[in-house]
Amino acid sequence: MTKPTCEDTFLKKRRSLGNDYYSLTFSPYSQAERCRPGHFVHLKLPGNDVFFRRAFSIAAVSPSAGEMEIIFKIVGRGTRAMAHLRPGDPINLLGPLGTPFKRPRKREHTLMVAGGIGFPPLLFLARDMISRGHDPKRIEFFYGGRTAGDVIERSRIKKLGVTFRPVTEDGSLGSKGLVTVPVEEFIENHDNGNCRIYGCGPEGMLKSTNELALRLGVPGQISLEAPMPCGIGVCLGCVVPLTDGGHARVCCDGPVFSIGEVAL
Amino acid sequence: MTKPTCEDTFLKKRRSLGNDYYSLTFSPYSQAERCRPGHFVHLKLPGNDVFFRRAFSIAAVSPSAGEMEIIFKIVGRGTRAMAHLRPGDPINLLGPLGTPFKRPRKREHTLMVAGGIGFPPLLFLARDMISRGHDPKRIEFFYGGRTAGDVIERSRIKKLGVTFRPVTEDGSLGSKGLVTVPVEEFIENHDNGNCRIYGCGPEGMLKSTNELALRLGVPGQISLEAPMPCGIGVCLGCVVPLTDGGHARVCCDGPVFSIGEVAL
Amino acid sequence: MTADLGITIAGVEFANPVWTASGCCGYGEELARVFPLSRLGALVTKSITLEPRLGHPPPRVAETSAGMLNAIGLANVGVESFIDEKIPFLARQKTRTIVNVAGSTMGEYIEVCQRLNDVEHLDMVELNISCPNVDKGGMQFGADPSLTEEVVKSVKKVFTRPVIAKLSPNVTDIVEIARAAEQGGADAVSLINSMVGTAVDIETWRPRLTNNTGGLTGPAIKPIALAMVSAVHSSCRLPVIGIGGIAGWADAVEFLLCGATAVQVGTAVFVEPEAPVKIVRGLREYMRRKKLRTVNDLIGRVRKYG
Amino acid sequence: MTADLGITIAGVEFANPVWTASGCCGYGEELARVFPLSRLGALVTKSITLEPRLGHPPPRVAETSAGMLNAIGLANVGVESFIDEKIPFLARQKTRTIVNVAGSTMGEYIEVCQRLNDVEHLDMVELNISCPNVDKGGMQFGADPSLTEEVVKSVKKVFTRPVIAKLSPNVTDIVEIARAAEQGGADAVSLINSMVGTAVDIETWRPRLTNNTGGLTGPAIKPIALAMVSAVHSSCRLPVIGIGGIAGWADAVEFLLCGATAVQVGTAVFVEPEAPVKIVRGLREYMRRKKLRTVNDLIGRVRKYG
Ligand SMILES: Cc1cc2nc3c(=O)[nH]c(=O)nc-3n(C[C@H](O)[C@H](O)[C@H](O)COP(=O)(O)OP(=O)(O)OC[C@H]3O[C@@H](n4cnc5c(N)ncnc54)[C@H](O)[C@@H]3O)c2cc1C
Ligand SMILES: Cc1cc2nc3c(=O)[nH]c(=O)nc-3n(C[C@H](O)[C@H](O)[C@H](O)COP(=O)(O)OP(=O)(O)OC[C@H]3O[C@@H](n4cnc5c(N)ncnc54)[C@H](O)[C@@H]3O)c2cc1C
Ligand SMILES: Cc1cc2nc3c(=O)[nH]c(=O)nc-3n(C[C@H](O)[C@H](O)[C@H](O)COP(=O)(O)O)c2cc1C
Ligand SMILES: Cc1cc2nc3c(=O)[nH]c(=O)nc-3n(C[C@H](O)[C@H](O)[C@H](O)COP(=O)(O)O)c2cc1C
Ligand code: FES
Ligand code: FES
Repeated sequence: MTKPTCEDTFLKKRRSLGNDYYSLTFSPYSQAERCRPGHFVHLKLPGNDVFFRRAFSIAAVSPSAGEMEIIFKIVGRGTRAMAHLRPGDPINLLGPLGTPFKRPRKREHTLMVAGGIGFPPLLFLARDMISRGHDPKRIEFFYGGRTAGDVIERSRIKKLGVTFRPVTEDGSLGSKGLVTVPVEEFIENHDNGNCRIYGCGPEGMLKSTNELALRLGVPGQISLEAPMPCGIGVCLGCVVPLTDGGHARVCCDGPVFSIGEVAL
Repeated sequence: MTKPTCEDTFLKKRRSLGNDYYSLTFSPYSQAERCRPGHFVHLKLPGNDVFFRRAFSIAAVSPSAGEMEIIFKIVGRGTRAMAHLRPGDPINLLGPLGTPFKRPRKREHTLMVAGGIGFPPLLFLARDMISRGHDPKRIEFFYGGRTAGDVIERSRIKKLGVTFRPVTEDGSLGSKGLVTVPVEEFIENHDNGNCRIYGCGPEGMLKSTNELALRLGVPGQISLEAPMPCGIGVCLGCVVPLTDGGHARVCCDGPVFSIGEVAL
Repeated sequence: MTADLGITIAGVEFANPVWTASGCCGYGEELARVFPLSRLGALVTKSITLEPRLGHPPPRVAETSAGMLNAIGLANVGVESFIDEKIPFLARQKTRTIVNVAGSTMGEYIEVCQRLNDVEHLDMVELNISCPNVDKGGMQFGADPSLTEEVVKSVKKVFTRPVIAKLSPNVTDIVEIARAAEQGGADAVSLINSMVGTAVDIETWRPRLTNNTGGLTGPAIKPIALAMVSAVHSSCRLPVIGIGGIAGWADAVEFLLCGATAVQVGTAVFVEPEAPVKIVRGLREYMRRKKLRTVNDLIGRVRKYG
Repeated sequence: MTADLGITIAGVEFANPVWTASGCCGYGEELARVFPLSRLGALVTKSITLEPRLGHPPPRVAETSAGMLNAIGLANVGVESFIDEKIPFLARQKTRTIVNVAGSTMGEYIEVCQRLNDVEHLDMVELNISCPNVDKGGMQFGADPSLTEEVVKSVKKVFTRPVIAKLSPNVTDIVEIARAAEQGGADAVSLINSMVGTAVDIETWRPRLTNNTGGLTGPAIKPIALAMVSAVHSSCRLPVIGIGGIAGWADAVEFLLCGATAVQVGTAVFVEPEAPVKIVRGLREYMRRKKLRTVNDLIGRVRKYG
């Protein structure tokens, strides 16, 4: 776990990405440099009205500009309030929090398995890898959604030079069906020992990804969500059961866990 | 008591008047036409964070434009949040509420005794009287404050053509001292039977005004404040003791009371 | 399919399960200026005592986090004026009238209810044995099972229509009190009344209420009220009327799921006078969406973990 | 003039009256990453039981209006691991350590405290006889005056340093329980623990906690806690440690005025991990502005209406 700071920053830019998705960029954020893919920030809306902080994976940082970006979807009261924030509004951020992803080896095929609002940390991971000399071509960016509108920031992903593989349940974009199907196909057509999988998305998708990785013997990690009162490991409210019978705190033992570690 | 409505309107204009005073104009307000001087609106800030509504006297209306204006000073959480409202923000208004002022007769000397944030309903009253043919010259607008900065909207008051009589405790504007002193002087120099007093302001000022009016035999009314959970008369939280031993609800039996009616 | 919002308690039919709570709607006159009272399942009056009461001196309300404190102190017109001046208005309204009764002594409860028994256009009484804001009576009754049983039993002898016992949350075991009310012959229990609380002005070092303490109400206390409703529903056969922090239709659904047959809306009326009407509308919409035909399809249907 | 924030309870000196509450600061390690624990008057550990406990399955927290529900279920590492793995870290911190102890039986409280008695660098124990989230023990003790007296008395026999009894608000008369703790030999009482509450998901009809009910905490319950602190302070000679909904320095001042000698900050730490530090700072500033030299100039100084 990283040493977090609790600081007031300001909304610098707000982009509507359609379908209730938004991107918010905060600046100045003193921790931008220390943020790693898989880290998240715990965001406090002013007042008691949205009582808990809300957790959001870091989608991008610009250490030079002191900027940090999150991408989210409106799903409830907190995210609705966030969508109404305006540039200049102050926001308190606690972060960076959590244990980040471990990067794959350079020669490995990296399979990003993103679903819905699970894509932001994988975007950060892909970009970070590339900046560290990974070959974008060896990054397979599987991105599933119900429909085309759920697969957001497509041009941004493509611009990275990764192999972008959109999948939609209704077939309105990319291949039709669940995202795990083409993932499985890919692994079957490649050396599983040379693949590494990174998953983030809805529970069902993570469950399938975890099972499929275990079954096919592909190592990797998944990033989980849980209700998070504190985000720093003191409340024990965010635990998930582990396969070894114990509990782990998603906020600091995770949110990134190894394939097979969590009893999903 | 008037039949109130509970409606969503929008902030149209926000003016900063210095010294933590603000003017907010709301539109469209369907009740603009029905608002009378002394009426107030009960304003709900979004969410539970400022739990009760907040009461504000109506300072001005423009029925043709469907606009209604309030003027307030930042004194706590609610008013601080209100000062941060931006044009276009939605606001829920319950109103018009309360029992308005009774207008004086046309030949009477009207003594407005305003203190601090007590001036808005008297501004409305003066303007309403003039629009109904009262001679502005017979309206003496006494307006007291700690210092010049507390006597706001001076040019607006002067433009009405009334006799504007600012009074400040530090002498930085108008005569020096408490506002009740020149009021008493005025009454002593005129026929008390032909004077009528209207007071609104801090408790101490209202107390002196009430006493002085009783002592000098000048009829009139004062407008009170009280904590107001409901504003419509159902909670019994806003009561003030009456001189007859009973209680009256400020929100619907008032906020305007006759001189001598309330045990201040 | 339209949802049927009607419910029946002790043989009395209500158009819907959304009522206004005692002390939060006066005697109906003011609220009727905001919406037609026929929209309510029932209106529960401010507590009525034998003699008129002025209540505590101001300040007697204070704002808190997602709630409020009040120490009104049972200010009311007294039973005679109530019957003469308030009942005629209520009788003209197309809603059920429930008269809330309070007293400092057993005898006062009995006398007031005796007087009310002669009044037509009054569907039930609700016994406030749980007011935290008076020195004598009130909460004392509601904190003691035998006093609770006795006051209900005595009132049942003089008042021939259904009697609701309104319970205090300021007790170790509300189920015990509910059972005592059942034992005494109550036709229903309503819960909760307000929780004892206080607040202090840190500039003047004065309590924010002249009564020093008051009753906490509003959304802040909803989880407490809900747990008590659930507990009483699980261990007592009486219909339960849920009260405490209900501000929107979703809150009402939670109470119904936990076993309330009806709900009362209190503090929320202050913040949004049309809240009860909106709750009725939202409940109807919810039932339609969930394909529920009657309110019974919701009552007590929470799927507790085993 | 600088204000002296120091206080003394049962002969133990604390640098300031602002502590973190049990279950809201773990065993100190995580919070020490946010601020130096030396800023705290004391740190109260998560409840320790004889054996390690996993606690209840998730979900075990839920957000409410200005508060939260939790049913963690006393998850902890057990007394042995606590002593081996957690005490060494705490011993290095320049703050007072208070170990909160919980048990399902009288014997468990005694055994845990016996083990803790051998541990240096531990200033007091706080007996959690008020946890609403376990089937056995916990709240049962704290709701019964004689059990309260007995558990305190037994622990005092085996633990030679001061003992705080942490009281439950889910009782009819908390003063009675406080007096029982006093009778048993407690050196102080702390109050309140959480209030029993629940919440239901209206889409799934499931309680929001697998334990069905949980403990309500946060600003929502502050007025209740404050009234109880005031009542206990007025009728019991023990030092009172105030807990419940304290989020800012002004809240702490209210508790001190109502008679608390120290306060504990719980839920607020989740929302703002630096809350305790800000409270210390705000309190110092307030005392300076009010020209108060010591915390004693505040304790119990509320000017109640007569
Ligand atoms: C580590 C982490 C990273 C996340 N990253 C992102 C992201 O990049 N983009 C994004 O859109 N969303 C992300 N989420 C989910 C995001 O936190 C929720 O969508 C958000 O909290 C919803 O808030 P709300 O008020 O709109 O919804 P509501 O449903 O009204 O409120 C959420 C409430 O439910 C609780 N809760 C219950 N289950 C969960 C859960 N699975 N996750 C979070 N809170 C829960 C919360 O504690 C909170 O009290 C992340 C969550 C976690 C834990
Ligand atoms: C009928 C009426 C008309 C008013 N007209 C104006 C106006 O035109 N301009 C203006 O600036 N102010 C006016 N006020 C006062 C205004 O309502 C308060 O300044 C405002 O409520 C302060 O809110 P706050 O959250 O900023 O202050 P806080 O002090 O943080 O909160 C106010 C809280 O204190 C309670 N309270 C206690 N005493 C009073 C009191 N005397 N008045 C109001 N609330 C009180 C409220 O119920 C509320 O809970 C009027 C008040 C009333 C009753
Ligand atoms: C200002 C006020 C006055 C009240 N007066 C009474 C009363 O006279 N009799 C009574 O039984 N309950 C009274 N109550 C309690 C309410 O009826 C209700 O039980 C309580 O407020 C909880 O519901 P709520 O959270 O929806 O307000 C009063 C509550 C408030 C806020
Ligand atoms: C998540 C959580 C866990 C808690 N665990 C414990 C505990 O283990 N032992 C205990 O005595 N109190 C426990 N408490 C109660 C707190 O110590 C405190 O009494 C209560 O939260 C009220 O204070 P607050 O409103 O400041 O949170 C816990 C509270 C919370 C929110
Ligand atoms: S959110 Fe509190 S321990 Fe993880
Ligand atoms: S504010 Fe409720 S009666 Fe006046």
